[in-house]
Amino acid sequence: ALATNIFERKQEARNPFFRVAELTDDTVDPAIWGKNFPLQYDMYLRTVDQVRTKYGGSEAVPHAPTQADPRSVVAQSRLEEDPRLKTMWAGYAFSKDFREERGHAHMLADQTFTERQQVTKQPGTCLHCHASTYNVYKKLGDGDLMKGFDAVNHMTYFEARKLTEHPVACIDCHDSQTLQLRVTRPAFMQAMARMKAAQGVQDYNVNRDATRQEMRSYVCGQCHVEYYFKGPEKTLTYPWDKGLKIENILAYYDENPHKDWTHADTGAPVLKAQHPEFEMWNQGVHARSGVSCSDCHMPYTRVGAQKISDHHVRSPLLNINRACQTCHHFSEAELRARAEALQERTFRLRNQGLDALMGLVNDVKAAKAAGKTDQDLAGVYALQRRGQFMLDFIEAENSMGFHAPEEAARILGQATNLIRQAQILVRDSNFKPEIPDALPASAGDAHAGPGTGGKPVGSPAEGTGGTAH
Amino acid sequence: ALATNIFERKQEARNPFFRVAELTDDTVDPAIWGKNFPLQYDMYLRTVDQVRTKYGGSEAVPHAPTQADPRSVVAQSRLEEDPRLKTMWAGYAFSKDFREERGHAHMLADQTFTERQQVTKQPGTCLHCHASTYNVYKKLGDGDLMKGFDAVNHMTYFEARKLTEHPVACIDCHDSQTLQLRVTRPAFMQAMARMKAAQGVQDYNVNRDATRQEMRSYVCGQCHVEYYFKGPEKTLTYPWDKGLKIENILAYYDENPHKDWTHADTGAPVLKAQHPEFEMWNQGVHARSGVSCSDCHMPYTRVGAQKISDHHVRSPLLNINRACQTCHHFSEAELRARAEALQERTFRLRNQGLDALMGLVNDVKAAKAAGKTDQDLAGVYALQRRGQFMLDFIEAENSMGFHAPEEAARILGQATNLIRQAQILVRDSNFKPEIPDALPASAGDAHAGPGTGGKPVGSPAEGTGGTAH
Amino acid sequence: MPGVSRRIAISAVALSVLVGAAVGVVGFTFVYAKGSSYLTDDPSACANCHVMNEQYAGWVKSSHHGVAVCNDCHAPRDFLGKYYTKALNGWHHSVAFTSGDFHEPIHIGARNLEVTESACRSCHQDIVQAIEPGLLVRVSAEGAGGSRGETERHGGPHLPPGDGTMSCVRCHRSVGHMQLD
Ligand code: HEC
Ligand code: HEC
Ligand code: HEC
Ligand code: HEC
Ligand code: HEC
Ligand code: HEC
Ligand code: HEC
Ligand code: HEC
Ligand code: HEC
Ligand code: HEC
Ligand code: HEC
Ligand code: HEC
Ligand code: HEC
Ligand code: HEC
Ligand SMILES: [Ca+2]
Ligand SMILES: [Ca+2]
Repeated sequence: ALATNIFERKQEARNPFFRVAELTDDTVDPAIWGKNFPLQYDMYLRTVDQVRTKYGGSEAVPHAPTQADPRSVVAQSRLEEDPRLKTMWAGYAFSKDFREERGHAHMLADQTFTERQQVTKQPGTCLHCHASTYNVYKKLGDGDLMKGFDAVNHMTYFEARKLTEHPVACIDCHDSQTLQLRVTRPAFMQAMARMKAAQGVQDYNVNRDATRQEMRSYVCGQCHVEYYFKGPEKTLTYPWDKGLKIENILAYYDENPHKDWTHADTGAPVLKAQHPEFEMWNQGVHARSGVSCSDCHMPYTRVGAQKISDHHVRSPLLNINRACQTCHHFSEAELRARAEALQERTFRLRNQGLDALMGLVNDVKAAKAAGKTDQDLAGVYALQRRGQFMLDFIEAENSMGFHAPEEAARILGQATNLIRQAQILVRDSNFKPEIPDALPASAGDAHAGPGTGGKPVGSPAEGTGGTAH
Repeated sequence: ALATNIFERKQEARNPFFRVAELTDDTVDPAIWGKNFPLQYDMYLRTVDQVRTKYGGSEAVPHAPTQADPRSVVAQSRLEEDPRLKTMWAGYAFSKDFREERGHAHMLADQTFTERQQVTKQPGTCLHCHASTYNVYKKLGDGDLMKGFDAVNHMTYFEARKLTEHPVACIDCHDSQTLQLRVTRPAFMQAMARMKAAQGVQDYNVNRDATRQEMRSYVCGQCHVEYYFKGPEKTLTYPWDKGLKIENILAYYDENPHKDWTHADTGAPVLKAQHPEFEMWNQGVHARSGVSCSDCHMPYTRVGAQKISDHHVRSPLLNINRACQTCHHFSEAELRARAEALQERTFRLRNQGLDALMGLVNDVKAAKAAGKTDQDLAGVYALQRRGQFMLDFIEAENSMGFHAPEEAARILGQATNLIRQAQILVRDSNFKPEIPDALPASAGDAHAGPGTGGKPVGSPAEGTGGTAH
Repeated sequence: MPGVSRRIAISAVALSVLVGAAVGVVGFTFVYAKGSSYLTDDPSACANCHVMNEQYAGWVKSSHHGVAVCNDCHAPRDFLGKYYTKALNGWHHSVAFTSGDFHEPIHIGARNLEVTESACRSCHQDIVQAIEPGLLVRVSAEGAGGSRGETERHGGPHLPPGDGTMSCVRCHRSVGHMQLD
């Protein structure tokens, strides 16, 4: 048995996969891809699993299926866990239903059946990040992704919904012939091109110009980002024209006036922040060191003699030995403790920010009851808008600060400062608030492009950037 | 010539130190030690140098010698650089003179001639950290350090000043026979023993129980710490009975009521924080990874065929290749940029905190002018006391956040929250402030003892802590 | 811990096979897996096992590529120790590899790290002499004539701890294997 085992391993090592099925650029169904790549496919299927970590993962909560929502299991409600969130989002669909996110297998169902669909009419645009849409765009655009994207954006959600049946699938991340990574999402391609242009790089084409290591994050950055629907066409847009830092994004929303909704309790025109994992990761020391999303969320895993990428995308804290210990030579318990110590600090600052916001909302309600008008409160609204967006930015980011701990703490520290000042201003219209130094929009990012800064000394050149010494 | 050269080097290497002078436990003068250890001595002398970094080092500012202050060169005035500090310390000696600290060679002169000596009568206690006092204590205590320490504490500064003529010297850090590190400062020995006792370790004796790696930080932790003068005896005390975190220290000052002074503009009973490098380092990821002060501030340096500790103690950012690059394989420029990115975030949060404090001071002045009494303002004072101490803690810490970036950001974020709430409370006595969750004092430190947490997997056992796997 | 017991079980089975003189099969395993590679100093012999590939690749990029092979750092200097360590490691690794049951990523254990640490010291004797307090004790006591008594009278605050040596790998983790850290 010993001998056979070694023999098998040697075989495996030499012959990583067998071409059983014919794959083309139109093969959407991952089960067909799975015939050639059964290991990746099996792992991919496991994204249905739900396991909780201290601040992440998700919990499987039983749900009695109804006509409107046939799911028998959902993730825990964040609104029930922390009712302050309802007040933050008062008047917006998020205050009706907002849950912890879970694995990729659920993305299409969770979007279809969220109660948010029942309280607002959503556009087809939504599908960009919750389904396998590459082939939908290609087909509707007659081979032109951008045209197909426009077409879907113009549909209603439920019209568009009929065109797709899979969550993100192999074809959305891979070329069918080479299995190389590729970006398939129009909003990301356009946003990157605009940002690069502002940095002086003309005509940037992510699929042509990005390195392999960059692609290992860009495929995720297609969806795990802050976004809004621009104009009447509801074009899905990432507000990165000035860079990825929060100050750049706030400057963008100042120049392209936009509000997501009017706060029901205060009347302020406010913004909702959504899952800026890509933006925050980019401000952290891991991105600076060239560590990609896939390095932690899809770490190499030995299966027999092969090393493959773990397609069970999930919290790295459920898989510390592969996700972290390749780089960090500390015990699992110690690494978990380090991550949680960073998260706990973020959590405390988030909580103080939310407390401040609750105070402000009550103050404004009282002021309005006492006769203050929207005009009297314009200054207060401006502070609420900026402060609340900064707070929500970290609240919405799903790593509880881990992706860039000091940046998360800085943003939360400044958010609280803004909100508390709004509370002063409600009481004292002579008060002169200080807006913590908004970066000049031109300052852009700390480093030229996501994940390229700071190569190790003597690392082999990889297309971009030389070795400084 | 080549052959001789190599021969000489081998000789040097095999017999690195020649015993030229006889050293005893009473040899204070470093020049005598320097006969046996000329390389270390030469480097030690270079701590007179002054070079500025973005947030540290120091600048050599010419000074016209006077009778009261014969120094011809001083460091830049921090009060001139940032006049907000004068307001923070209004009514306290620090508002008269506070300069950037510089190298060890200057410590005795800088303490003797600071203008702070002219506005307050200081006790002999001060010398504990600014001079070679081991032999002074030993002599006055007839061999008993603690007794000698008490005796000096009871003197006036200028009486005690006559007993010593050197800044910190070889004998203060080293045993004269073995050159081993040792702790010679009573306040540190006592504070560590009290803290360890609270953690359940009885009868802790730092010179007996600490590992060599711990000693490489403890020798610095004797002076680079928060302190106060306790009781009428002016006993130098480090407030660590409950642990090293700021919440532990605040809890200590609550239980052992103490104020450093009464704020001149507001009337609040406030505390001054001083250089808590040891405490903050202890909250950072470097301490957790077992990286000591000496590793960065006295990195090994090759001199001829020997490798010795750089006794030119200074900013590591002036020596990045030795101080950082053995562990971090990134270019110097990149490492500097990383450190400065962390420092810049801290600096921004510090600035918003100081701005808030300036606002509060003005608010309280106005309220008093309008007739508010100390009693009316008791709640405001409590918030000022806590918030200002937290702000000053990071301001006084000399790495601009580098030693523990997220912790620095957390503290500053919470400090601003407290100060802004004080501003609300001045205006609205019905306002109910939220004190960001003060740690239960029992929570103690993130890890059992400074610098012991998180040994690398498979690191050789070193007395404390096993290898988790 | 099912993992551990499985490993012990396999180990036991393997042993009994050995003892039971089923030499043919084991011999085959040993030869086929190039078990004899343990007896040479050739680094590519280690890399025979694909699980050693990463370390091999790291070694190729490392500063010591030209000056030290695996065994210079991972086997003790003396002949007996060398073959004892090799036998022990060889046996461990074969069992671990075959059962596929070991912690990944592989991290060096305390015992092997001590072997490596003493390898550093042995090659770099000259340059690191100055930083070890033990040595300082010796030098100053040797030259000092009567000063040892002096020390005892004045009582240095503490005696040099036996284990007070400096770990090289704490700072020079990547001399043998260049890596991102
Ligand atoms: C250095 C490792 C690392 C990198 C690189 C990284 N992450 Fe994470 N990520 C984490 C950790 C740790 C958490 C916290 C998980 C938890 O709390 O359970 C996390 C959390 C998340 C979560 C929430 C997961 C959950 O369990 O709820 C998402 C989504 C996420 N990351 C996406 C990304 C994306 C997209 C990128 C790249 C733009 C990225 N991450 C880069 C380590 C990393
Ligand atoms: C730019 C990409 C993107 C777009 C566009 C997008 N989502 Fe999502 N959505 C995500 C990501 C990434 C997550 C997981 C992270 C999270 O929950 O924060 C998510 C999570 C969710 C969840 C599960 C968590 C929760 O909020 O309860 C729901 C439901 C959801 N989205 C609905 C929608 C709806 C409805 C729309 C359209 C209005 C939409 N999404 C548009 C990327 C997107
Ligand atoms: C097509 C859009 C899309 C792409 C591409 C995408 N994600 Fe997601 N991701 C989502 C959505 C939507 C969810 C939330 C699903 C839900 O809650 O139903 C999600 C959830 C997650 C989670 C949360 C799992 C949990 O247990 O909480 C992680 C982690 C994650 N994604 C990481 C990644 C990484 C890493 C990549 C790239 C390798 C990536 N995602 C690519 C849309 C995407
Ligand atoms: C959310 C993005 C995403 C999806 C969906 C996805 N993959 Fe991957 N896949 C990756 C990434 C990232 C890599 C690493 C590629 C690299 O480093 O070049 C990868 C690598 C691979 C590889 C190369 C070997 C390896 O494991 O590293 C194969 C084969 C593969 N995937 C097959 C599949 C199959 C089959 C599916 C569908 C069942 C699938 N992938 C779905 C992101 C994805
Ligand atoms: C591919 C390599 C790589 C992976 C994978 C990786 N890290 Fe890191 N990590 C780094 C580098 C590089 C740094 C920057 C410091 C340095 O140069 O050592 C770092 C820094 C850190 C820090 C210190 C940052 C701070 O803000 O205090 C922590 C904590 C950390 N990592 C935890 C983790 C955890 C937990 C995981 C797994 C979820 C992980 N890392 C995965 C390479 C990695
Ligand atoms: C990982 C490296 C590292 C460790 C460990 C470390 N420091 Fe520092 N220290 C720094 C850096 C970097 C700075 C910022 C220097 C600057 O801004 O020029 C600094 C600044 C300082 C300063 C101000 C220096 C100046 O130039 O003005 C002092 C004093 C200091 N540290 C003392 C300590 C003490 C005491 C310890 C241990 C308790 C310690 N440090 C541990 C890296 C370190
Ligand atoms: C617990 C140790 C300790 C004690 C006691 C102490 N100092 Fe210091 N002192 C330091 C350290 C460490 C520095 C350098 C770090 C800094 O400046 O923040 C310093 C710096 C200084 C400086 C130069 C920077 C400045 O503040 O202008 C002066 C002057 C000074 N001390 C005066 C005094 C006086 C006067 C006393 C007594 C009231 C005193 N010190 C007591 C440790 C101490
Ligand atoms: C006896 C008390 C004492 C001890 C022990 C001590 N320091 Fe200091 N240190 C000081 C004082 C006082 C100053 C400020 C001197 C001045 O400004 O005149 C200072 C200044 C410094 C500076 C600032 C240099 C600059 O250019 O700004 C650094 C860095 C530093 N010390 C690090 C250390 C380290 C590392 C150790 C341990 C190896 C240590 N110190 C041990 C009292 C001490
Ligand atoms: C502020 C503390 C401090 C002072 C003052 C000091 N040293 Fe050191 N010295 C150290 C530290 C820390 C080490 C490293 C010790 C270790 O790791 O065991 C060291 C190491 C040494 C060593 C061992 C070899 C080496 O370089 O690592 C010698 C010899 C030495 N010092 C001589 C001196 C002499 C001579 C003086 C006075 C001119 C002096 N020291 C002053 C802190 C100090
Ligand atoms: C003896 C080893 C050692 C030395 C010397 C050292 N570091 Fe580190 N550094 C570490 C370790 C270990 C970590 C934690 C992350 C990890 O495990 O890689 C770390 C983390 C960091 C981080 C990430 C922390 C964060 O909060 O983002 C930065 C930045 C950093 N170091 C910069 C420096 C600089 C600058 C110096 C020199 C002044 C330095 N380090 C000296 C070992 C060291
Ligand atoms: C110059 C010394 C040196 C040489 C040559 C060397 N190693 Fe290592 N090796 C080390 C050190 C040091 C470590 C511990 C690394 C750590 O703790 O991160 C190590 C660790 C390892 C590990 C455990 C993995 C880990 O990261 O802990 C393996 C396996 C290994 N070496 C195999 C080899 C092989 C195979 C070769 C030859 C191709 C080799 N080594 C050559 C010094 C060396
Ligand atoms: C039969 C396959 C195989 C061969 C050949 C092999 N190794 Fe290993 N090695 C392994 C496995 C499997 C492990 C992990 C064992 C464990 O963690 O218990 C390992 C672990 C190690 C470790 C870390 C062990 C520890 O626990 O400290 C070192 C060091 C090492 N190998 C060095 C070498 C050297 C040097 C050679 C060549 C002389 C070599 N290996 C040849 C399979 C092999
Ligand atoms: C077989 C002998 C040998 C062994 C074993 C060995 N080295 Fe070396 N090492 C050398 C030689 C030869 C050089 C290059 C010549 C020189 O400058 O001395 C060198 C260079 C170095 C350098 C300078 C180059 C660099 O990488 O920065 C360091 C540091 C070093 N060794 C540390 C170590 C450590 C730590 C270990 C143990 C893990 C070790 N060495 C094991 C022979 C060895
Ligand atoms: C606290 C960190 C640290 C520890 C522990 C350490 N070193 Fe070093 N070592 C350094 C630094 C920093 C240098 C670079 C000195 C220079 O460039 O002047 C160095 C240089 C060297 C060099 C010479 C490189 C050259 O330029 O030729 C060798 C060899 C070496 N170390 C071996 C060792 C050995 C063997 C040990 C264990 C006994 C060890 N080191 C322990 C930090 C350390
Ligand atoms: Ca989740
Ligand atoms: Ca300084």
